[in-house]
Amino acid sequence: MAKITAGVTTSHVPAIGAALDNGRAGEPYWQKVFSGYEFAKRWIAEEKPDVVFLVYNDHASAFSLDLIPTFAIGTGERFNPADEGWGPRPVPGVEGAPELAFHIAQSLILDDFDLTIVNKMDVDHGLTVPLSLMFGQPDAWPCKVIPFAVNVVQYPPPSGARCYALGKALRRAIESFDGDLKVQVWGTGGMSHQLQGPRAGLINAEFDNRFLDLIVNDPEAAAAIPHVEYIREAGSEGIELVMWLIMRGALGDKVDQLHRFYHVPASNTAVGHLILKGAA
Amino acid sequence: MAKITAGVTTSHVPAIGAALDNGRAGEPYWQKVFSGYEFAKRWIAEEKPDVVFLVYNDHASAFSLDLIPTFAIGTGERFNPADEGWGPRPVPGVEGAPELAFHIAQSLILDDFDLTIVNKMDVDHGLTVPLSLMFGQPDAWPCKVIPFAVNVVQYPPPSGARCYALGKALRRAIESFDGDLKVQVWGTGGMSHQLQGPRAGLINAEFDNRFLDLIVNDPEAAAAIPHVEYIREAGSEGIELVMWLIMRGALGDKVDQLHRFYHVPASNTAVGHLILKGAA
Amino acid sequence: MPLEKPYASIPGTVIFDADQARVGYHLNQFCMSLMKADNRARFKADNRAYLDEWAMSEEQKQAVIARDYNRLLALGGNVYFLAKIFSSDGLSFQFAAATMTGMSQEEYAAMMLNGGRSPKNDHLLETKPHG
Amino acid sequence: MPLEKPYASIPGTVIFDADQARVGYHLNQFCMSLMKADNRARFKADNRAYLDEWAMSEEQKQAVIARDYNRLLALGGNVYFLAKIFSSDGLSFQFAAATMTGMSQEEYAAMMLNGGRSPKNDHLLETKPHG
Ligand SMILES: [Fe+3]
Ligand SMILES: [Fe+3]
Repeated sequence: MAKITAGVTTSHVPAIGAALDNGRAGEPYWQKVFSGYEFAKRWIAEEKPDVVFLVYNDHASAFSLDLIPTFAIGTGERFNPADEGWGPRPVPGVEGAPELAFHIAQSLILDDFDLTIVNKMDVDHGLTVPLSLMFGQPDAWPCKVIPFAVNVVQYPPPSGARCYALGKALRRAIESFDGDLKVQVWGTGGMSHQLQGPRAGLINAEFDNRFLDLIVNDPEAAAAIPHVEYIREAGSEGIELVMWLIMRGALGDKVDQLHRFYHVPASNTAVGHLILKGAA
Repeated sequence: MAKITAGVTTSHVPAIGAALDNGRAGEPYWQKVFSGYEFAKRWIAEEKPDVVFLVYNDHASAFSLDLIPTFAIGTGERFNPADEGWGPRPVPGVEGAPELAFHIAQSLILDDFDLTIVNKMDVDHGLTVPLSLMFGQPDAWPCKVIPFAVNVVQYPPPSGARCYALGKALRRAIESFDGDLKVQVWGTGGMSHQLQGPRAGLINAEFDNRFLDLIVNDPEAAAAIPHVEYIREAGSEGIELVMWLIMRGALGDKVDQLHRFYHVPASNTAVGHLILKGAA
Repeated sequence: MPLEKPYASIPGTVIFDADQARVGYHLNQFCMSLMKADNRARFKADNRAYLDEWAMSEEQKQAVIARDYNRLLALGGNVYFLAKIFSSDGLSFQFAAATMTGMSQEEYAAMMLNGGRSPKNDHLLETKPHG
Repeated sequence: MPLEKPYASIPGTVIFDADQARVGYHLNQFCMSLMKADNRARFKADNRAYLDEWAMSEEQKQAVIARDYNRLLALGGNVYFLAKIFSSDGLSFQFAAATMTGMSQEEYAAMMLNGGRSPKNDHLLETKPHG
């Protein structure tokens, strides 16, 4: 039987990827960001997950306005880094886990989640930057990845409560898979940021830290936060944080926090990072 | 305020479109089919709906296996007939209703339905054959259409109960639209048919007529029918009938039946057709 | 516990579920390619050469060439995708459905005019292995 | 009753909702086209000529040429789509964000290093009309 062995949350700021790709990771500005992931790198080298179910959002890369899925699950064999306008990131391609992904898709649809099944798409920084943060710069990613893209670009995204409920259904789906796999669920994006308008540059460390507390200890309360509160408190793009609730829903009621990191700034954004395990 | 003025169900057999397009509608075989729609044509000429919310399924025309949305709402300005392998049907293009469609999309997503928003797609016989049956062969369709495509090709489709719940939410969405519009909801596809394997040609008139009864008088019972029962009783493609439940959910608890028609065969399929109004 | 397949016992029927979709992916995408006229022309000119452009199994390619639709269903084909093959051949859905039942098109059409196949006769299919 | 917009009172912020998506459709699809190198080259060679290929309003075209991002947001642009414009110009997200606030990139970067803009200062934006 497949098992969910841990949950990870992390920001997926594109500038982090650019810093790595352009050899600027050693600069003091970026060193402050990467230092927060030293623990994660040692930890995941020992954990050796077989599959990462990676919740992220596409940023007008794979999906234009022609077609906007609320929830898209990647069931393909392979996903290539997207060309986001300056050529694809020089990182490995992503190997999918089609058998498990199709199983999850079937299970979630029968559980009343109206997924879009995607066999072919490119994956942008939303997916590849978290892999870089957790695994560094290997020649190939050391595990398979199921991309799970959530619409947070066109309003309205799914509610936090919907994402949390989906996480719970995801746990049932993964645990009913007939295969001895260690699966991690990652929730990416956030924390507070606004990339647009006169209010650009908004950072709300108080909100972010309260959200980190809630995600760990009171996920029901985190799931109850309405869209407008994310936008007001965490900025128009801070609404990406709803994606963390899918990870949290998949972990069960009580969790142990193995690691927590919070830092401002990375480009326009606050960086938040958690490693959680279901409590024994 | 927009109002749902009626519901229509009808099969969308491609051979019906071919019969019309090739001038064979007068043949006795097809006359038996078209005679069942004489009432509908007179009725709809008086009803003059402004918009039809048309629930159908794509048959590997707009959506390949690359991307399969469970529920896709068409929010575009215009949709052209698909080339399904023998050139597009010689019927008018379909004018969308973007303002209402976006309103419905927003409302349904906030109501926890995980829609895919589609601005650009071609529409196949699943959508155009019902228009032909109801409106004949005009130079332009006399109303706007919001295409709503449901996956029934890759198993599992959404459950009947999910479709029925979506219909109820659709009613709330339409009735909250600020605009004086008469909106009809059509549920298409079915009735019993199986297009594949040694069991092809399956027709179950008993099941179909019971389903027609339930749709009118006991939609909760119809919504409780599990996928496997559709497949066993109504054939592998008979599962399209779940789409009728979206129409039914949108009409409210009690309805008056204005018209009912059932006929076998049209090509491989049973033809079923209802016109319903919410009871006063 | 894998997902249940409550439909597995229905005779003469292949449900296009996740397992079928996985094995049939390239087969179905090949079918989809036949919606373009120039692809149809290349396929017609040389079935084998066109099929060799696709990451399909040898079994799938042979079944396409033989137009063995029951075999194609068993190998992951979905009927709405397979329809692009017989449409390219200029053949109707009723023709294709008939071949899958082992009847002639005339026999099949007559059965439909008589009200179609009854699900009460499903047991007659049990002895006809398919796929 | 139309859908509520509980976010409408948040200053300095345009939410890319259904209304914005409708008016911004062609603008955003134009932006998306800049993901291809040859489109970028044609756009760079002649902004106006390239824009005239798109069913955009004159106002939208002018705002693209002026790189007036606040105006583009008001006219239905979404920031992830607009990013294709400043990426084509070789400019960073931080540069573009700074221009929307009316600060220089240096001022803006300094604000970020100091912990960013506090939502407690939202009232300071009330007097800065945008879009
Ligand atoms: Fe993001
Ligand atoms: Fe159909």
